[in-house]
Amino acid sequence: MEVNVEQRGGTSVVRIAGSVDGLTSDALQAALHQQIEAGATRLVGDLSAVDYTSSAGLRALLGTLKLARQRGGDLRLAAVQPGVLRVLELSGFTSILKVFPDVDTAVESFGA
Amino acid sequence: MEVNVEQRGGTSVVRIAGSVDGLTSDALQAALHQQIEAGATRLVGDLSAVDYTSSAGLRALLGTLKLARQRGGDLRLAAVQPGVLRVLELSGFTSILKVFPDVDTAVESFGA
Amino acid sequence: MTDRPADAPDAEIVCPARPESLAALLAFVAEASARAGLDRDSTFAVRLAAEEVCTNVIAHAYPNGAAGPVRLRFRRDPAAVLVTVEDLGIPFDPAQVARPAADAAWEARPIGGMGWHLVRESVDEVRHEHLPGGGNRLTLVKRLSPDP
Amino acid sequence: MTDRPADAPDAEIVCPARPESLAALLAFVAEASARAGLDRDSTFAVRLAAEEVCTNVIAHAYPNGAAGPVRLRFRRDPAAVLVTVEDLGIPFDPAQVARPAADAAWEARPIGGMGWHLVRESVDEVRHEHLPGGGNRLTLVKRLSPDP
Ligand SMILES: Nc1ncnc2c1ncn2[C@@H]1O[C@H](COP(=O)(O)OP(=O)(O)O)[C@@H](O)[C@H]1O
Ligand SMILES: Nc1ncnc2c1ncn2[C@@H]1O[C@H](COP(=O)(O)OP(=O)(O)O)[C@@H](O)[C@H]1O
Repeated sequence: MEVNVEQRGGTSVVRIAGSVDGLTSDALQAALHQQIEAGATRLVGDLSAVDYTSSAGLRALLGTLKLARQRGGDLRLAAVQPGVLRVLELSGFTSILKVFPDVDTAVESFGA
Repeated sequence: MEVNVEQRGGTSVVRIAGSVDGLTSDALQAALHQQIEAGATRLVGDLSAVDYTSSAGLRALLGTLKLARQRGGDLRLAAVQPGVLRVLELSGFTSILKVFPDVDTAVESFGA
Repeated sequence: MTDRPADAPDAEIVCPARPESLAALLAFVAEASARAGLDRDSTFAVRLAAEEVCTNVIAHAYPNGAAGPVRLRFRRDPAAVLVTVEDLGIPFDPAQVARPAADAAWEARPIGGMGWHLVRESVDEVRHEHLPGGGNRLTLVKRLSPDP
Repeated sequence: MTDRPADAPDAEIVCPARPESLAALLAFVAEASARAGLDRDSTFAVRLAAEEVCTNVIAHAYPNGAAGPVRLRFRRDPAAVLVTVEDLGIPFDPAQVARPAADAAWEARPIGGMGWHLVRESVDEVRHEHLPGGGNRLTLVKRLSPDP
């Protein structure tokens, strides 16, 4: 898994590539929380290149979502691939997380 | 394994802690080569907290030694613990690598 | 635990139920799925169910002291893949795990507790047996759609 | 490959001969050594020999295509530890590996080639057998000094 962060106005676009599983979810969570600790509480997760997630990935996303919202921001997702989207749906995450078709729309949703 | 670098005059003291094995040697080699690429070719490896090395660690050390010397510097070791020292001796590394009892002596050996 | 079948010497993995073993377990499942020619959806489903079950064995099967083994077998039948996960740990029947609430607001949503739910949604059947000498055997059955 | 002994169900590990499996193999050896009560020097020696042998099986045993299994067993006898490493790969007799030159100047010193030398120096005996169906069994014997 690889994580890259790009600033787009007041929003951090976190591009994740590869598999989010029990081997990689701690690194993802650390990268996401680091953004929030640095004050970037508006996060867009670009999941276009994520081919897999397990419940370990869900933990990282939910932990980040909670922290971001507690600080007045949010975590929103973009370009989620079908297999990963199914995991989000099965676990009820699509009812609490906003999912956008692409990164631009997700960034704009913050009203930049 | 953890790697920390501290600058002492013109010398980089690389403190390594833990086990250098097939799981960690790439990270060690990357940290050492990064120093050299950044121009710090005088390296002291502080091995006081290294409890284990396999041939994977020897590869990282020899690769670093060669690169440092080709750039006019050197890699010297300090405070090598008995088990690790035995591996260095068995593999003939003590005939090409300078080993010092402690970090200060190793740093001074560069004639700082 | 029984013998691995003589005709598939590389279709099992046995390792300590420790976090350090997870990479080996996942690599084994990935390789076995590729070798069995699973399509993308089945590969995802089997990987997910296997990861969740292995993670749970690693986290929960040996609460007291040193980790015992986890043994995973992968079998491709004509119409299904069977993944068997055995441990020698405390009795654990997944039928007892309640379905997590997935309708709480974000503030109240617990972090975790989704693993077994995902297993059940990913595969078609989950069988549980208590092993005679102690321990558990879980069999995950993923039915394969016939080639179009 | 034979069965694991019935009295030591967690004294073996079988996993794909792939880099992802190294962490599990090393964790297994560490845990088995601790459980067997080895002293520091023997723990180091067994770990080193096992790592070198496993790394070699991962790198060399299956040169053509998909990785087959590596199986490691750890047995503590009263006076020795026996570590057995089996693969189903190409025939490999370590007696054929030449002792590396350890006297070249640094410029000429090859990077690598030390693994088998360290194995031989770490343990007291190395046995090699070709397995009947193909593959290799290496047995590493580390004699233990009697308690003082
Ligand atoms: N192999 C096991 N042995 C014992 N208990 C288990 C095992 N697997 C799961 N459990 C129990 O079932 C619960 C639910 O598991 P799961 O749905 O995967 O969620 P989580 O692991 O995130 O809590 C665990 O918290 C644990 O108490
Ligand atoms: N399990 C094995 N199967 C086949 N060949 C092997 C095996 N182990 C070692 N070898 C061969 O023996 C050589 C020497 O091994 P070793 O001393 O560990 O050094 P290195 O692996 O660094 O080359 C290897 O380069 C390889 O050609």
